Amino acid sequence: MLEPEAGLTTQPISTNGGPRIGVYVCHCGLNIAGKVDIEAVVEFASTLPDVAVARDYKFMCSDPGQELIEKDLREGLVNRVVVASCSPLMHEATFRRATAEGGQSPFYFQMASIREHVSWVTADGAEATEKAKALVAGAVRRVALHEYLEPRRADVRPDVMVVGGGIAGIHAALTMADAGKHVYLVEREPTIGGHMAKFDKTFPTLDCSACILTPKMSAVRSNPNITLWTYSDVVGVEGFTGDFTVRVRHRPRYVKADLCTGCLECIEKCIHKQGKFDDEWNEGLSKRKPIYIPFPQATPAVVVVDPETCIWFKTGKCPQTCIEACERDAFDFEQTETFDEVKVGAMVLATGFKTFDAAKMPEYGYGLYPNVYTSLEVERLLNAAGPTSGEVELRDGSKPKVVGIIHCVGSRDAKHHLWCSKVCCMYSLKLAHMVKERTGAEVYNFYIDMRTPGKGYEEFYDKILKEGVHMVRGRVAGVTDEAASPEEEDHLVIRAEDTLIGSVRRIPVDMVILAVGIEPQPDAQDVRRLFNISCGGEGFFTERHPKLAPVSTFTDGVFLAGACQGPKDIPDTVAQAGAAAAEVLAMVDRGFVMLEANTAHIEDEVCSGCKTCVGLCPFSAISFNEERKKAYVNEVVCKGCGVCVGACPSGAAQQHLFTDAEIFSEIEGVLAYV
Amino acid sequence: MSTQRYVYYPGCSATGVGRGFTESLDAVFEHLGTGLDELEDWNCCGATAWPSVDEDQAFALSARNLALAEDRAPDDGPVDVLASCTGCYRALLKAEHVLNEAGPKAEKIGGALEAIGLDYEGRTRVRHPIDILLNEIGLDRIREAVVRPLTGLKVACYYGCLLVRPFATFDDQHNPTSMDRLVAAVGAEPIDWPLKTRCCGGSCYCGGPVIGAMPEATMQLSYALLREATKRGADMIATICPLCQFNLEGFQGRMSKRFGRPLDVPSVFVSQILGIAMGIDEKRLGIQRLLRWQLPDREPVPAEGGVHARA
Amino acid sequence: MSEQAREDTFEPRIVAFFCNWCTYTAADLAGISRMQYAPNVRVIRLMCSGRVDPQFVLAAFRNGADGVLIGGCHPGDCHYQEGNYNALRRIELLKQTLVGFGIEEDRLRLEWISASEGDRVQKVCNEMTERIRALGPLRLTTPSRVEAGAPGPAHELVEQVTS
Amino acid sequence: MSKPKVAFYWCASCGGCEEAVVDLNEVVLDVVEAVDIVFWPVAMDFKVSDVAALEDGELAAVFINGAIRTSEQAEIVELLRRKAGAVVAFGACAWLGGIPGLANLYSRESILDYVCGESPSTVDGGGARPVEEFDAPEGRMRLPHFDEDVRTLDQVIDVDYYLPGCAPPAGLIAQAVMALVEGRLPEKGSVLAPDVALCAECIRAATKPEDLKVERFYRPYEIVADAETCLLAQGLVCLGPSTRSGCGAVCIAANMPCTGCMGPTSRVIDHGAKALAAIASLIETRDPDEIAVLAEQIVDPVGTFYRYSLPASLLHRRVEPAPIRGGPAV
Repeated sequence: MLEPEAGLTTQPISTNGGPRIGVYVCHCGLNIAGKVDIEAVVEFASTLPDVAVARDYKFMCSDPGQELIEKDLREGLVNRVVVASCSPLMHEATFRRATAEGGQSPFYFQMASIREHVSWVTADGAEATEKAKALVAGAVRRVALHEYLEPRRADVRPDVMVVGGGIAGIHAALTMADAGKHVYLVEREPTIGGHMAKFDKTFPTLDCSACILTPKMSAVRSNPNITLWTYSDVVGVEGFTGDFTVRVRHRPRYVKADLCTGCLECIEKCIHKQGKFDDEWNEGLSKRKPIYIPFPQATPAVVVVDPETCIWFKTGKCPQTCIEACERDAFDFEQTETFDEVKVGAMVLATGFKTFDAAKMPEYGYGLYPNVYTSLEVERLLNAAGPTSGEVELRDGSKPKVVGIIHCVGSRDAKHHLWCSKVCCMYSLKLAHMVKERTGAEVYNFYIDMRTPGKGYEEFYDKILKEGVHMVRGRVAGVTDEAASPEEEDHLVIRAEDTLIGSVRRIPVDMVILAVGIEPQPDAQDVRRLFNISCGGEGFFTERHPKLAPVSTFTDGVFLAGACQGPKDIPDTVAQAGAAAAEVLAMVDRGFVMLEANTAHIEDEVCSGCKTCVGLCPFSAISFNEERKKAYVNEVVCKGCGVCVGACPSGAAQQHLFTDAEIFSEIEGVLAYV
Repeated sequence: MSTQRYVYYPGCSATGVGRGFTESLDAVFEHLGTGLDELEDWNCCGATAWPSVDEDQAFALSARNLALAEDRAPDDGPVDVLASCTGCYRALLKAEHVLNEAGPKAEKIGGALEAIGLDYEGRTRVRHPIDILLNEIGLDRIREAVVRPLTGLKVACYYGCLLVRPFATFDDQHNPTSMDRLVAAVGAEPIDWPLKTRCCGGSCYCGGPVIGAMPEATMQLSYALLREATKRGADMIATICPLCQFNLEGFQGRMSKRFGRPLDVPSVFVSQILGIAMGIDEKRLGIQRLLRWQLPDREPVPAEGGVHARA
Repeated sequence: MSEQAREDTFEPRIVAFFCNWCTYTAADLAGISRMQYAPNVRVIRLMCSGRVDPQFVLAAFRNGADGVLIGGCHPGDCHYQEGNYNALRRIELLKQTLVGFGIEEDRLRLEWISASEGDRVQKVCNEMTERIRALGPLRLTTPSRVEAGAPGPAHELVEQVTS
Repeated sequence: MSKPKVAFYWCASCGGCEEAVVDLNEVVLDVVEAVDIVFWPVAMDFKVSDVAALEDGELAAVFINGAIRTSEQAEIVELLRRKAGAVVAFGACAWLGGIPGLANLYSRESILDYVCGESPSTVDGGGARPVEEFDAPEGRMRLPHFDEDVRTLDQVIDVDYYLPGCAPPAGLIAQAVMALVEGRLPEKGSVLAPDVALCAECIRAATKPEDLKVERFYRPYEIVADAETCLLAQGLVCLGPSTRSGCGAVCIAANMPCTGCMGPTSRVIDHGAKALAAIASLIETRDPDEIAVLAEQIVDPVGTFYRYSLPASLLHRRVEPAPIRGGPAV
């Protein structure tokens, strides 16, 4: 047995005698009780040292369950609490609150996870019960040593930041700005608008995308509470919830944004008479000049010079007709990157998504056959402001007579992405309708399953069916230009199994549209690290809880909106952006946040001044006092990892809630009895 | 230069009807400074129709070959086992997967091996010779070995069904390009065509499109390949499977009659093409066994400045 | 229970130290996904694998653990930026030290398991349990005040004098 | 008033602790003046029977150095325990096991095999073993039993105080003795040395960088260490940060790294583990292979980190390999 030395134990346990621990074992309905013998665990717990009472209840997290704890505390029966139930990541806050309601420090509490770590993962009931006992014993032994701690509070700065200027970021920014908060909206591209600005119509109502989006974009521009930084990205995040310091880099446009009026005269006068370079905004379907504006309603309406293609940057020899054309003298070819550092209380990440790269499925011929398009390209073709002014044309300028739309490209595919991208069925129906309307073509949709849950979605599907769009249920095997019959000559042929009629079909078409799925941004991992949040295995940002905290992250003060968290259509994205804004407002308006108590500290008299801890702290929270030859932890900066504690060679560094003595006791507890 | 020699599993087809494949591979590997050592005492790979009758027995046949090959490893390290016929390649590879996934199947097969005094530890790596040519020997060494660049020769590379199915170990499952890169390295021009991995009908003929089980289906399938290849100007079809080679070569006359389109296009092993470009004697490459063999009238452009014609 | 009987019914006991952000969350995910695994692993939650003090590992062995598992975030993914690298350094040195103590290397395992890798928790716990089962119980001896030493001459002398 | 009676005894030790008492120089005279030494086998001819004849508790204090390895040592310290008011574990061996404690890296059998057979100085390697009991012309002879392990003093008897060091520094001895004589008794279980690590009194402490990172560890013979810079900063494994002060950092003054003889501070349970944690923290690289290379530069990590504390450590001794079991290796 380990007897911690006198110095290891913490402060006196309570003013009225030693620890009296209450153990509360939760049934969680049958989630725990269906596997673990609750009665046996309660009986076992009552035999453990310092346990005053052991009880069980159907749902400890319910009001009556919490009341059990509060009553025992109020009546002085117990002064420390162990709840054996679900994971602390689920309900630790709930039971800490109950402990505080009962009149004790909320940190006289410890949780044993006998659901996630026991009943849900153990096949055998008897083994599960034994494991539950061990975890309860660990918690009991440790809570006896918990020290009195005051919850820590930190002020929340009033300003907020939104990263990403798609519809999610725009909506979140406007909501918060309307509530009077100052919002920094950071967008990587030269304009806000995101994917939605590229669409022609939106399903299922067929609203014009630009008609509903551009008013919001101009509202962003004109809102005095919003500082809009486009062509900019976040390069550094420091601090913690309520007090983040964010470093933003502004890439040079070579045009002074405050002087440019968006008259576009300079583009007209560029030495390049014609567009020559792939226009990113039109998915490369048209050409732009080295000086350009993404699209007419771009916000801000400020031109950008692309140094990769501009003759001046490449050769230093150009008459610079653009400069001549500018009446406001807005050009500055000497511009370099600039940086801003702002302090904000909370942030919304709305960094969006990327579409699946169709070239990864060579069987569909994207990049091989010119008339195979991605859905995003067709969105641009359909868009009146797009490369063909809204005409659906093949590469040779002709109109397609037969069009095939292949669903689930990259989605629901073990070789690519397992997930359903959620929007493709609906946008494919929309594209089918639009293409048919614009060209009169026969349209075939090839689908695995039709997924149309949502208000008005199934009705939309019904409408498209009635319009005579062909629906073929089956995964497409390939797209080929091999003609097996005269009618296939000079066509693309889609080969698919039609599972509804039970045969393999070859359907000659003029145009193939690949309904590419939604995937995380390629730099999602970098962004995740920057903001210290996590990603699921697929790369979308992970929410704190899939049901109950869908816009929060594991890093307090960082919230999520839109498709960066997972595939979403526009209504869901806007709803989530509103929710994220509401969470931020709740935090900022309250003005403070509660911080974890688990910071490190150094016991002054024991510290030898060896400095082992100083260099280890990733947050520079430890400083060394040269005069006193002692190290000192700034607990406001400390984030509570405990690395210094693990390393301190004389046990002088300790971590609240994770002291050496507490952990030794927990080790002993999980092993000593069972 | 590596002097590594590889364990080679020939199988029945590549020593029988398709022996030109083994001969040409042998010659080409030798020429490139490495070599193939035929696995001693090899037996049937268990492909054919056997897996449909008794899968475990079929796996056990492959497993014996793998166990024998493992003994050939110089030490306790991994050993590459080369199988040229893609039927054998697939059969051995699948058996390897089954054996490496501990489970009742692996146990049963292990028991069968034990009964004949063999043991399989999982050290084999079943690979196809073109994987070795491309990824171990490398295109640079192949380019260096060329003395007769096949400039102007248009080749339809036909991969067949099994090289990339169900396991695509070194090439793209839907658009394989390994053979294309090899023929390009010897100066020929691989044509783009969409039927690289479409079935030739080999699996339903077993005796040819005339006397096989489903002659009509086989004819249809083979014909589609020949038609598409010739339509796109191929002078030659390069294959990597004795069954494909034979199937595409053997019945062109009948198909011409049946479908009313003249067909006369050589179907050869890719290793024969490589060997010709390297100046290896036609006999060593088994060229005489082919029904058709002609390089196009277009005279190859002579090598310039000795870049290809090595001194 | 005799030593032999204990070995015959041997169930490994493994103490795991999981970091709050990745591996503990992954274990929760394994739970939510109802992935069944060996019940032999008892998890102690720390905020970071960098908090693991080599004393904890030894204390676990001393208190009867047959194996110790440490789970942290993947390199580069630490919630505290650097903590897992510190764990890596300590555990590597500790492993080399344990060799000197005659403790098999496999009894101490450090794994990087991200929050999304519930299946990895299942796999690692099962593997570790089976590995420790194969190794058998860790036979630590306890220094005891009643040592088995037979009474010697001094003892007799003392008895004579005091009687 | 009679002077308080004290005793000194040695167990598994080198004799250095006895030297340390003698090294008190003139101070020893003050001690002798103040106390009546009734038992000190290394210096005075008293017999165990003399001790046994004392009343229980009659000795004010006994100072025991050395670890416990034989039945004789155990019996005598048990006897002294009965007779003494206060037992002081004197020196690293008595407190933590010390250098003799490193014998716990070997089994009793392998030690006897070596000593009685394999060692170069054994001429008759016939595997003769000490016989614990045999008949001789003088009568029946008995030898002490050689125990399985080396134990610390408090693993055998209750210990009141600990005097650290190999050997304990003269100043600490004098302070301790005088405190006991004058009845200024500290809390039971105290270690009679400052409860703060050596860096606190190391004159080189100021030269240690705050973010010290080591790219290579050296053994003392491999480099000529700069005489003024922190030895850790020069890549030498110095246990100063994890070892109690009170010695005056004399080894460092001699340009040698601290090897940890003063033992851990009170908040540390396992000296070696904590020393290891602190040393590992200095490693610069994040690459697992490079970390392994650095770890290997610390030759004999058990001997390095547990040089004086193996029997007192959590693991206590080397684990005997388990018998080979059936079952598949995973």
